[in-house]
Amino acid sequence: MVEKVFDTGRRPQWCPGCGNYSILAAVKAAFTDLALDPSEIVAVAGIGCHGRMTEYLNVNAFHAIHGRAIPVAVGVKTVNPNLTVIVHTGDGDAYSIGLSHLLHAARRNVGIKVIVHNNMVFALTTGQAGPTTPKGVKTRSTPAGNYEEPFNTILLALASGATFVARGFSDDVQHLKELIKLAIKHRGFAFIDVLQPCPTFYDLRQILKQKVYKLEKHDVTDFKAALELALESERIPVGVFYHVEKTAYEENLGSAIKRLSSVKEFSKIRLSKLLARFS
Amino acid sequence: MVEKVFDTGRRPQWCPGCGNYSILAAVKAAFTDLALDPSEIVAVAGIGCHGRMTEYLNVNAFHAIHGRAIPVAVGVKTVNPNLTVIVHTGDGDAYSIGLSHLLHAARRNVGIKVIVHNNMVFALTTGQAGPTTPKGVKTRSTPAGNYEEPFNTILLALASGATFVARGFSDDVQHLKELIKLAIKHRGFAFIDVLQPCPTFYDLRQILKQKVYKLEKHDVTDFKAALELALESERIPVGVFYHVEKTAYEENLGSAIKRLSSVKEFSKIRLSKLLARFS
Amino acid sequence: MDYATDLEVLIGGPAGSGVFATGAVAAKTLLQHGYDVFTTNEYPSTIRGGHQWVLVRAKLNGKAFSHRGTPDAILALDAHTALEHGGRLKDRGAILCDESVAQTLNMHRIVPLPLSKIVKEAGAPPVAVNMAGLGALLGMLGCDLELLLNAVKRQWEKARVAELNVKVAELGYEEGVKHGSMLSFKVRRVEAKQRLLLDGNSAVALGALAGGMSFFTAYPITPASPILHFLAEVQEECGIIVVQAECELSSINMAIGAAFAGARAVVATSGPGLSLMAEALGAAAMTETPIVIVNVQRSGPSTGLPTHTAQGDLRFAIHASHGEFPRVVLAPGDPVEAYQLSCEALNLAWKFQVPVILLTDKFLAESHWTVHELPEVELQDADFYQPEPSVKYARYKLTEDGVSPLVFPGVKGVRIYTNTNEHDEQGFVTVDPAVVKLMQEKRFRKLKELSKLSESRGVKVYGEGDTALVVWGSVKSVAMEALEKVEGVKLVQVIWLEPFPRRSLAKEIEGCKVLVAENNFTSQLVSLMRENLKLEPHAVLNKYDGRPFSPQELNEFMKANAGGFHG
Amino acid sequence: MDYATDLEVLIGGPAGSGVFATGAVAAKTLLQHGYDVFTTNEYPSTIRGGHQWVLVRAKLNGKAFSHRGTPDAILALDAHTALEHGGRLKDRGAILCDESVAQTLNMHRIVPLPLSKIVKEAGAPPVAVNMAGLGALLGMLGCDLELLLNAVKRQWEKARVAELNVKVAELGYEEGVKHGSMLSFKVRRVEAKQRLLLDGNSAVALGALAGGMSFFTAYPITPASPILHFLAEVQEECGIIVVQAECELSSINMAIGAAFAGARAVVATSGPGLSLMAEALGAAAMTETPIVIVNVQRSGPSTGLPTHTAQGDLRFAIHASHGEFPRVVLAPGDPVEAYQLSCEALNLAWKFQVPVILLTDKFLAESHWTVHELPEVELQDADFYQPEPSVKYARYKLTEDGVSPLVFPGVKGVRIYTNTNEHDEQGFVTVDPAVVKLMQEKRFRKLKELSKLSESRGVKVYGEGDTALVVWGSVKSVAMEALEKVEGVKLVQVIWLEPFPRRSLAKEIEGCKVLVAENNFTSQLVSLMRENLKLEPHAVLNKYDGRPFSPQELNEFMKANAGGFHG
Ligand SMILES: Cc1ncc(C[n+]2csc(CCOP(=O)(O)OP(=O)(O)O)c2C)c(N)n1
Ligand SMILES: Cc1ncc(C[n+]2csc(CCOP(=O)(O)OP(=O)(O)O)c2C)c(N)n1
Ligand code: SF4
Ligand code: SF4
Ligand SMILES: [Mg+2]
Ligand SMILES: [Mg+2]
Repeated sequence: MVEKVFDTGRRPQWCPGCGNYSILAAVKAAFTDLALDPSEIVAVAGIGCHGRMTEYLNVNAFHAIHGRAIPVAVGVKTVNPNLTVIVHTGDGDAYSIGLSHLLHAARRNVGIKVIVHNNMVFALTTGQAGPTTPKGVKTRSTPAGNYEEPFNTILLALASGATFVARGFSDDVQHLKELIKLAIKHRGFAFIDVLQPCPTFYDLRQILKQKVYKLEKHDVTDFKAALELALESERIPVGVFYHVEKTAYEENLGSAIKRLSSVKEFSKIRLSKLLARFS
Repeated sequence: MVEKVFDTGRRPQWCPGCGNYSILAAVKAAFTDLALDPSEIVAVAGIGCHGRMTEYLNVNAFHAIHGRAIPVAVGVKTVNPNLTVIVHTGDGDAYSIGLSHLLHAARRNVGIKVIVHNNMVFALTTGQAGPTTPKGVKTRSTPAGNYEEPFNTILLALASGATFVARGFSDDVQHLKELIKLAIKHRGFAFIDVLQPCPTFYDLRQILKQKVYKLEKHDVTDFKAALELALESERIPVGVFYHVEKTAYEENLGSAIKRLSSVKEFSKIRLSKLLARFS
Repeated sequence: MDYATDLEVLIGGPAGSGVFATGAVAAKTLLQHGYDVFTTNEYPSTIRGGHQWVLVRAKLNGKAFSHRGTPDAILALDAHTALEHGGRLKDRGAILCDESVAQTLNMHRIVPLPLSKIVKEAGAPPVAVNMAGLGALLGMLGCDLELLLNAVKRQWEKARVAELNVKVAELGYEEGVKHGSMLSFKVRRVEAKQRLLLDGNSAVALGALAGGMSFFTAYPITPASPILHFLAEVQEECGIIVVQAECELSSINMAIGAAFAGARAVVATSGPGLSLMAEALGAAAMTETPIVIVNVQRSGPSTGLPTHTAQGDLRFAIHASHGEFPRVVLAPGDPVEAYQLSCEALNLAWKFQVPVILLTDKFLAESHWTVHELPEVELQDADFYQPEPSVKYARYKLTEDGVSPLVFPGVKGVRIYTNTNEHDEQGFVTVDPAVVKLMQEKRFRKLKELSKLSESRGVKVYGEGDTALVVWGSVKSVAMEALEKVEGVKLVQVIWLEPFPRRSLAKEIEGCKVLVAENNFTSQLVSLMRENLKLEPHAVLNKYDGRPFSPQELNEFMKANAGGFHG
Repeated sequence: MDYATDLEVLIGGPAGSGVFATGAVAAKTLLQHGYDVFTTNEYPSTIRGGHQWVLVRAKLNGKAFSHRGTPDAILALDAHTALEHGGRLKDRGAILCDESVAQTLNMHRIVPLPLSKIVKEAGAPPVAVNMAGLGALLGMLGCDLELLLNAVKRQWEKARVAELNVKVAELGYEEGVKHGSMLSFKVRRVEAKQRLLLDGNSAVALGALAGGMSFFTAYPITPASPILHFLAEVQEECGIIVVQAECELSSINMAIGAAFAGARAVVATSGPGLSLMAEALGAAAMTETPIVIVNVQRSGPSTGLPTHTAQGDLRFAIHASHGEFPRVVLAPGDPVEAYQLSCEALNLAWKFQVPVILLTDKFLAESHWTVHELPEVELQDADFYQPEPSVKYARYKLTEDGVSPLVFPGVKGVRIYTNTNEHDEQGFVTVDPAVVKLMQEKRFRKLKELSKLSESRGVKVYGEGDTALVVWGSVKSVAMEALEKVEGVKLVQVIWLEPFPRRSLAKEIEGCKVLVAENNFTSQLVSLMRENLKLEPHAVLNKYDGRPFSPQELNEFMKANAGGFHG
C-alpha cells in the first residue's frame, strides 16, 4: 500500500475504538491520493490525545505546546508557502486555550489546514469538560453535570472569516479523506471540525451515527446558507459548509525563503542604503 | 447634575474629538438613569486609551493588564453577583490579545457587560492596525496598507452564544446610553461594540456619520435575523441585534460571598466530614 | 512464619488495566490492618499504551516515609511488568500473574494464577483481572478478607460494579490462600486508630479549604488536575465556587478578580501553566491582590514529561514576571506540610496582600502517605478597612509595614481603585518619580516582616550530626527514609524559598559538612545558597530523569560524602 | 563670543505639540554642524495630556555619551515646561517661549517670542509653533540656516507640510537672530564625515538585518514598537517578512515556526510581552529551535510605567519558563553594541540552537547617539545537515557539543520531527529515564562552548583604577559620561549575563573596590555576582523611579565610595 510512505512504523497507541485511528487513516489516504511528497508536508500538532498524530505520520512534524500549534503553523507557512501545512489539534487545544489563534488565522486566511479532533472532552488529561462538551454532561470537572453552553464551532469559524469550513466524522474515513483533500487543495485557510468519538471519556459514537448526515446539494459559496446549516442541531450535517477562494495571507508577503539564500550579500549591499535615513 | 456622583473630578485626557469622551458621558448617564449606587458598580478596564475610563468613572475599578479585563470581571461577578460589572475594553484589548476570553465569557453567559471602544486601531501604542482595521488602511505597522480582513465582531459575538449583542456609535450619546442601560438590566452576558472615532490615528467620524443608521422594527429574539443584519456592510446598523434571557453563569454557582462570612466555622465543622474519604 | 513489618508490593500493567484502582484498594486494605502505608506510582502521558505501576509500601512499626524500591511481591498484569520490575524483587518474594502471562515468562518465583478464568466465572469484564490478582496477592499474604472486601466495595461508586469486583476479589483471595506457602511473611492485623491515606494534591485542597478558600479555578493539567477534580466534587458541600477556565491566563486573572471581590482565591497548575501565569502574577503583585498559586512541578522544560516529577521550577517561581515585587514561595515536603502550608499560603497572601506560590511536585502530589492526624491550622483574618466618614479611601496608602487598608466592592461610600499601572495612594495612574519610588519601596517594605517569618519558620531540622543534608520539597520524604540508616547526618529542609531564610539556614548548617540533593539539573537550591549564604556545598546530588530519588541513592550519596554510617 | 563645545537644549510641551519632531530636527541640524549629538526623551503613556520633553546634547570635541541634565537653553511650548525644567537651566541660559506663555511666567531669563504670530502669518496650523520656536532657538545659537531648513525638509514626508514648516522655521530663525545677544555661546560649523544618529531600537533592527533576519514578528508594545514600525517600513526593500501577531503568545510561536521552516526569526517585545512568552521560550529550548527575543525593558511590575525605563527584567530573562535549559542573555549598552549584539544573537542562536534574549531598555531604545561608523559584523552560517542516503535523520542526535544536525522541511527523503515533549534522538516521545537524562545533558553541553564565549566576550573594561564601577545595559552610557570627571575608577560592563562570565569578571575586579549601579530595586546584577563570584560589592546604587541615572548621580556615588577624584 502506498500509504506506508506516510507511516513511521510505530504502532498507534490510542484506546480501542478511538476515533483518532480513523482520522490518521483518512489523513494518510488523502496524502496518498494527492501523491504528496512527505518531505513537503509539515504536520503541527497540539497537546492532547490528538497530538500523537505526529508520532505516526511520517511527514515533517512539530509537536507544539498546548494551544499554540496554529501560530507555529502560521510561522511555517508564511516562511515557506510551498509546504503543505496541516494542524492537528483538539477541542481543548483549539477551542479552549487556543481559540484566539484559530480565529485570527482564519480571518487572515493563512493557507494552513486545521483539523480539529473534536471529541468534546479533554481526553489526555483524563476527561474534563471543554468548550464543546454539551450541557449536563458529567465529567471529572463537572461531577454535577456541565452547566456551560458549548460553542457552535462551525458558526464560529464562519463568523471569523474562514474561507473553507467543513465538518467530518471520523467513522466515515472515505468522506473525511475527501474533505481533507479539498482542504489541502484549497488556496487559503481551511478548517475541518472532525467529530471524533472518545470511547474512554465521552463516547458519542452511537448518537453521532444516528444524527450525522452528509451535505448534498448545498451551494458552498452561499454564506447565508452556510450559516443556516450551521444552526442545525437535531441532525448533524457533515461535509463542506463554505468554500470560497481568496488571496491567502502568505501571498501578500515577501518570501523569507528567497532572502535566506541571498542573505549574505544583503548585509553588505543594502544596509548602507538603509543607513541613509539616520544621518 | 446627578452624574457628578460618577465623576472622579479628574479632567479627562483624551485627544480633542476623541470618541471616548462620549462613551464616558453615556456610561455616566446610564448609571444615573438607573440610579445605581457607585459602590455597587465595578468597572474593569483593559490597557489602551479606553483604559483611562477608570480614572474618570467614580465607581469601584480594576485597571487590569492588556487583554485580561474580562477574566478579571468574570472573577468579580461570580464571587459577588450583586455587583454591576462593566468591562471597558478596546478592539486591540478585546479582539486581538483578549479574543478568547470575550468569546468564552459570552458562551458561558457570565453576567458582565462588555463595552468595546472600537476605534479600529491600536491607539495608545501610537497607531497600529488591529483586527477591526479595514483592509488597505495605512498605519504604522501597515505602511503599505493593511492586507488583513477585519473581523465582523457582531457576527462573532452572535456565533459565540452571547445573549445580548448590540452596536453603538459614540457620537450618539443618547442612543448609546439606552443600549448601556439595556445591557445592565440584561440578566446575563452583554456585548456592545461601540464605534469610536479616533481623530488622531484613524478618523472615521465622517464616514460613520454617513453610514450609521438605527435599528428599528427588528425582532431582537430572532437569531437568524440578527445574523443577517450583522452581514450588512453598505450601511452600519446600530442598536440591539439580539437579546434573549437565559440563566446566567453565576446563577449556577454557589455564593463565595456567603461562604466568606462563615468561613471560620467551616474549617472546624466540615473538614472532618471531608476527611472520611481518605481513611 | 514471619509477620511482615516492612512490606512492599508493586502492581503493574498497561494503561487502562486498572493499576491505580488496584493500588488504592491494596493501600486501603493494608491501612485498615494497622500498617503505616505509603504509595507512589508512575504512568506515561497517554491514556492507552505504555506501562504503569503503583508501589505500595506498608510498615508495622514506624513510618513509611517513602518507597524502598525493592518489592516483596509483584502483581504483574502483563509480562512487561514482570520483566521491568522482576530484577528488583526481594529474594523471598513472588511475582503473581495470570497463567497465560506466566507461560511467556522464563523467570524465577513466578506464581501462575487462573485470574482470567476467575473473572470469566464471575461474569465480570476482563479488566477485573486486577481485582482477582489483588485478591490472590492479599490471600497469599494472609490478609483479613473482610478488610479487603470492604476496601473493594468503597472503591467503586456504582453498586453493580462494586459487587462484581467484590466477587472477583474473593475468588482471587481463595486462590491466593492456596499458594500461601510461597510467601514466608504474612500481614498481621493490629489495633490502630483511624488514620488517613493522603496524597499531596488532596492535602493542598484540604489546607486551602481550611484556610478559607471560597474560589478555586484551574485549567486542567497533569499532575495538578486532581485538585480540580476533588474540589469540583465537594464544591456544593463546601459552598465554594469552582471554575474551570478556558486557559491559565484566564484562570489566574479570574482568581485576581475573585480576590478583589473578596474571595480567598486559589489557582492550581503545573509548569506550563505557571509560565502562562507569569504576566498576571505581576499584576497581582502590582495591584496587591492576594492570590495563591499552587504549582505542581513536573519534568520540563516545555511539555517535557507531563506525568513525571522534578524540582525544576524553583528559580522560575522566585523570578517569574517582568519587573520587581515581593512574593512568597513555599515548598512542603509531605502531605501534612502541604496541608499546613496551603492554609498558611492563604493567610500570608491576605495578611501581606502579596501573591504566594506553593511549590509541590508530581511525586508529592500523587503519592500517598499515612497521616495520623492533621495538625490544627488557623485561618487568620486579614485586617480590613473600616470606612471613616470624611476620609477618602486610599487603596495604596503608604504605611510603615507596606500593607495598605483592604476592602471589597460593595461598601457604601467607598470607591476602590485597583491599578496595574503604577499609581498613587488612591490608585490613580502616576509617572511622578517621587511617587513611583515611594510605591516601589512601600511594596518591598512587606519583605521585612515576611523575612522574619521566613527566618522563624522557613527551615526544619531532623536528626543530628556534623554533616547536613540540605533539601527542599518532596526530597524531604525520601531523605527521611534514607536517614533511618545513617548516623551523623542531620536533615535540613528549606520550606520557605522566598524570602530566603538565610540566617536560619546559615545557623543550622554552620560548621557542618554541607550536602545538597535536588531533583533537578542546575542545583537551584544550591544557587540560592550561593547567592544568599555565599556558600559552596561540599557535594551535590542531582537527579533529572523524571524520577524521585530512591532512599538508596541518598544513602550512597551520604555514605560517600560523610562519616558515621552503620547502614 | 564663545563657541559652544558642550551644549544642551531641552524642548518640552504637552503631548501632541510635536516635541519629538522638534527634537529630531534640532538633533539632525546640530549633527550636520559637525557636533557629536545625543538625545533622550520622556513622555507619559497617554496620547494626549501630560508633559513630554526631548533633550538634545551636542559636543564639539569628544563624545556625547549621555545627557547632562543641565540645559543651556529651553524651548518651552507651554508654561509647564518652563516651570518643570527652569530650575536646572544653566546660568547663562535662556528659556524661549511664545509671548502668551511668557506672560504667565514670573521667571528669569525668559525670551518671549511672537511664535504664534509667525505661525499665523505663514498660514501654518497652530502646532507649527514648535518649528517657529526651534527656528528661533537655532537662530539665537547662530546655527547655519541652510542646515536647519534641510533638516526640517527631511522631517516631513508630505511636501506641503514640509514647505510650511520650512517657512515657519525660517521666520522663527530670523526672530531668534534678533535675540542673539541673549546667548553668549554659539554653534559653530566644523568639517565632519557623515555620521549617523542612531537609537537603540533602530540599531537592534539593523543588527538583526545584518545577521540575516528574514522573519520578524511582534505585537505592538511600548517601547519596543518602533522596531516593528521600522521593519514594516523596510520589509519590501529588505525582502523580509514582517507579521503583526494577535498577541505575544502568537508572535513567539510564529517565530518558532518560522525558524523551524528555515528563517532567521526575531521577535521583539517589552516586559509584559516577555512574561507572556515564558512558556514558548521553553518550547524553543526544548525543540532546540533558534530564536531571538528582543526585550526592551520598561518600568514594572505589571503594566507599570509603560514609557519609562528600568533594568528590572534581568533575573526574569535568565530564569523565565518552567524547567531547565540553556539560553543566552545579552545586554548592549549603546547603539553600536546593540547593533553588534543583535547580529551576534542570531549567530549564536543558530550556531547553538538555543533561544537568545537581547535585553535593552527604554533609555537605550529611544535615545539617540552619534555613531561614526557601524562596526563590521559577520553573519555566521550555522552548520546544516547534509542528507546521507542510508542514514535516518535524527533531529536530536546526541553529539559531543550538544548541537545536533539541523535541516529544514523540504529536503527529499528527510523527515524532521521536532518535539516539545521529551524525546529520543529521532524526536519521538520518550519517558525512558536513561534517554531523558541523556537529552537533558545533551542540551546543557552547549553551555561549555557558550561559557567560553561569555568569558572571552562578556566583559568590557573602560579606563583604569583600583575602584571598579560594575554596570550592565544602558547604564554604561551614563557611566561613560560620568567617568570623564573621575580618576582612579574603571568601568566594568557585563555584556553577557547568561551564561555569566564569572572568571573574566572576577579577574577584572580582583583587588578592586567594587561598586555597582543598577536601574532597579533588587540589585539583580549584584545577585548574579553574589551567586557566581560569592562576592559582596562595597556599595550599590539603585534607581527605580523610571528614570535613567544622571551622570551627576553616578559621579557622586563614585565620589562617596572611591578615591582619586578631580571632578
Ligand atoms: C499550558 C498547558 N495547560 C494545560 C496543559 C494540559 N493539557 C494537556 S492536553 C490538554 C487538553 C486536551 O484536550 P483536547 O485538546 O481536546 O485533546 P484530546 O486529548 O481530547 O485529544 C490539556 C489541558 C498543557 N499541556 N499545557
Ligand atoms: C501584554 C501586552 N502587550 C502589549 C501591550 C501594549 N499595548 C498597550 S495598549 C495596546 C493596544 C491598544 O489597542 P486598543 O485595545 O484598541 O485600545 P485603544 O488605545 O485603541 O483604546 C497594546 C498593544 C501591553 N500593555 N501588554
Ligand atoms: S482517551 Fe479518548 S481520545 Fe484519548 S486515546 Fe482514548 S479514546 Fe482516544
Ligand atoms: S489616540 Fe485616538 S483613542 Fe486615543 S485619546 Fe486620542 S483620539 Fe482618543
Ligand atoms: Mg478533546
Ligand atoms: Mg483601539
